[in-house]
Amino acid sequence: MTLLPLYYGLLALLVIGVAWWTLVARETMAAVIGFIAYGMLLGLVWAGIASVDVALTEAAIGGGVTGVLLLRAAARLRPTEPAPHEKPGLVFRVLVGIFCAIVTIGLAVVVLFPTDPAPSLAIAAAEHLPALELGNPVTAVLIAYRALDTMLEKVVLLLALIGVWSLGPDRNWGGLPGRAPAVVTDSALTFLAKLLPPIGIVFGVYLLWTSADNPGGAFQGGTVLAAMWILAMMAGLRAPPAIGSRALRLLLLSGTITFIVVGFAGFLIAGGFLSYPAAFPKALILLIEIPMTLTIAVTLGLLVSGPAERDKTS
Amino acid sequence: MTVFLTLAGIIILATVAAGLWRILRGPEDAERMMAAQLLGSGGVAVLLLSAVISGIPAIIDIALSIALLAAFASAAFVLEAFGTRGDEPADRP
Amino acid sequence: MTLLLDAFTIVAVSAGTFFFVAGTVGLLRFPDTLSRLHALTKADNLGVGLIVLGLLPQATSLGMGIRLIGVWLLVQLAGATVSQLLARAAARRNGART
Amino acid sequence: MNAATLFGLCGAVLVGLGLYGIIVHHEPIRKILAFNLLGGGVFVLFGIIARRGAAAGFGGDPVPQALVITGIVVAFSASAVAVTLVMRLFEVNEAARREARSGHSAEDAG
Repeated sequence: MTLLPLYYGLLALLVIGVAWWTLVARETMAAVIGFIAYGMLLGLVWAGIASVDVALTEAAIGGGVTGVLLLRAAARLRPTEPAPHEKPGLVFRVLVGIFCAIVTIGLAVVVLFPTDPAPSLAIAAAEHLPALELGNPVTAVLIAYRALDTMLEKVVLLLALIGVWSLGPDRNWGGLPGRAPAVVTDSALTFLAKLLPPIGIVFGVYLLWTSADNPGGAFQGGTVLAAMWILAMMAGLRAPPAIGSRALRLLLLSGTITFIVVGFAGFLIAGGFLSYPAAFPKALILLIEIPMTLTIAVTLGLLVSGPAERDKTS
Repeated sequence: MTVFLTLAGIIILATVAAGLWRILRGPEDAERMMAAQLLGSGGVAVLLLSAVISGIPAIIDIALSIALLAAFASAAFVLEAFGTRGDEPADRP
Repeated sequence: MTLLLDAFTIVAVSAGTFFFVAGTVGLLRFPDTLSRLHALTKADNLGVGLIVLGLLPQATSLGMGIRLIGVWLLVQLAGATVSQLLARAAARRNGART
Repeated sequence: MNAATLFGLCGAVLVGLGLYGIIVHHEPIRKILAFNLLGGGVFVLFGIIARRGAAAGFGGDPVPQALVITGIVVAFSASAVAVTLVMRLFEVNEAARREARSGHSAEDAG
């Protein structure tokens, strides 16, 4: 006898319940708190289907960084939150409900009647792991087999950051992102803001280091580092960098630049763009992953901080 | 042993669900944020159990990650919703 | 020996589960915000603590045991501080309102 | 029913809920929230594909998992741009409203 199906059923119902609550909550802040709970529950779901790498990402980004991004927005909009708009008419809502139900049923049919045998690249991915000196296939896909995608994703992050920065008022260009940090008078809060970052930094570095053979990686580690940096900035323990700073921009670019340099070096030492030499793949992978983690951490932190809203002097 | 640990996981998840339902209703946002904290510790407990049940020790790392980010989100919540700033009046609602 | 360790696991995990249940019952039954939060924090700290204690004998490697203890330390420190912060925030709001 | 099918159905429901929220909600910030709910559901569906492709001793096919990790980060950066846009719009509207109001009553423009 096994009780696991009961556990999974309960978890699935709980996720749906929290998602529903997030949807119908009257206040935005309450909905955001529901969303943070949703992100953590998805972490449990991913653990249930044995995708630990994804569970780490989802818990860190869904519950953590996206949650805080929305939390800040909700807190800023709240003092002037308009009276609830009149809801769209009942007929409209019923029609939309029917449409969404059809989409759900369609997806459910796909889930219930999948193709057999299931398509899988797992064996192909496993084949070259020894040559890369890696044990974690997800890391291998991200950093070796599909390295080009990962590199371009760094570019997407940069484009998003440029988008966020461009939305600031002209007069503050090059200044400090976000508003002045909160004046912390609560000793417990200061304690927490000083306690968490050292733990988080160790954990983030550990996630990067362990990712060669165990779940973890640059995204997960970078996100944890970003969260700790955001906390320190929010509590006023660290001033955010001016977005015009040259050192900052170099840091933002370092991940992509290393990727491109190693990529072109591949032509000379291994016979193709972004291919790794058989002799020392692991050293090169680490060489790419360390600046990549830093870039991810800094970019995510700045994405949450928002556009420049203060002068460099303030 | 596996069955026992699974049962413990189910009971914890069920109580967390009951607690979530109560807290999310509010009325205070701080109380609602407590729901995330409750889910954080309940989730940590369930994940630790499932790390042993499934024999995947890496699941403990998810528990660490959730514990860390739940605390981060709560701290951010208190700072954003209740913190006073230099550039605005202190009596924010 | 294995039997003894298993018995220890069962006792400690049961106790941890009990604290989660008790905390939630308190949460559902207590009348005001602060006593509800009080009930909750007990569940947090004791529940997770006892479950970690119970799972330690089941750890398959030293690293697993160390990480289990790490989780426990983090939940103790961060959980307790966060509970206090949130309770204080709730109390401040209530005070301001009445 | 195994875990993969169960969570697959859960993902399908999440997609439906998120879609409903995106269409019906009025406030932009709630639409962004619903977009993220929807995203969570889509990612879980990917996870089911990965889980079904478990082979070679791995818990799942690593390729969809890597796709999801990339997807989560991209969804976050899209949300960040959207949130910033909403905030900016809100500030510009507020400033315009304040100006209109002070234009009516007095001349101390702020």
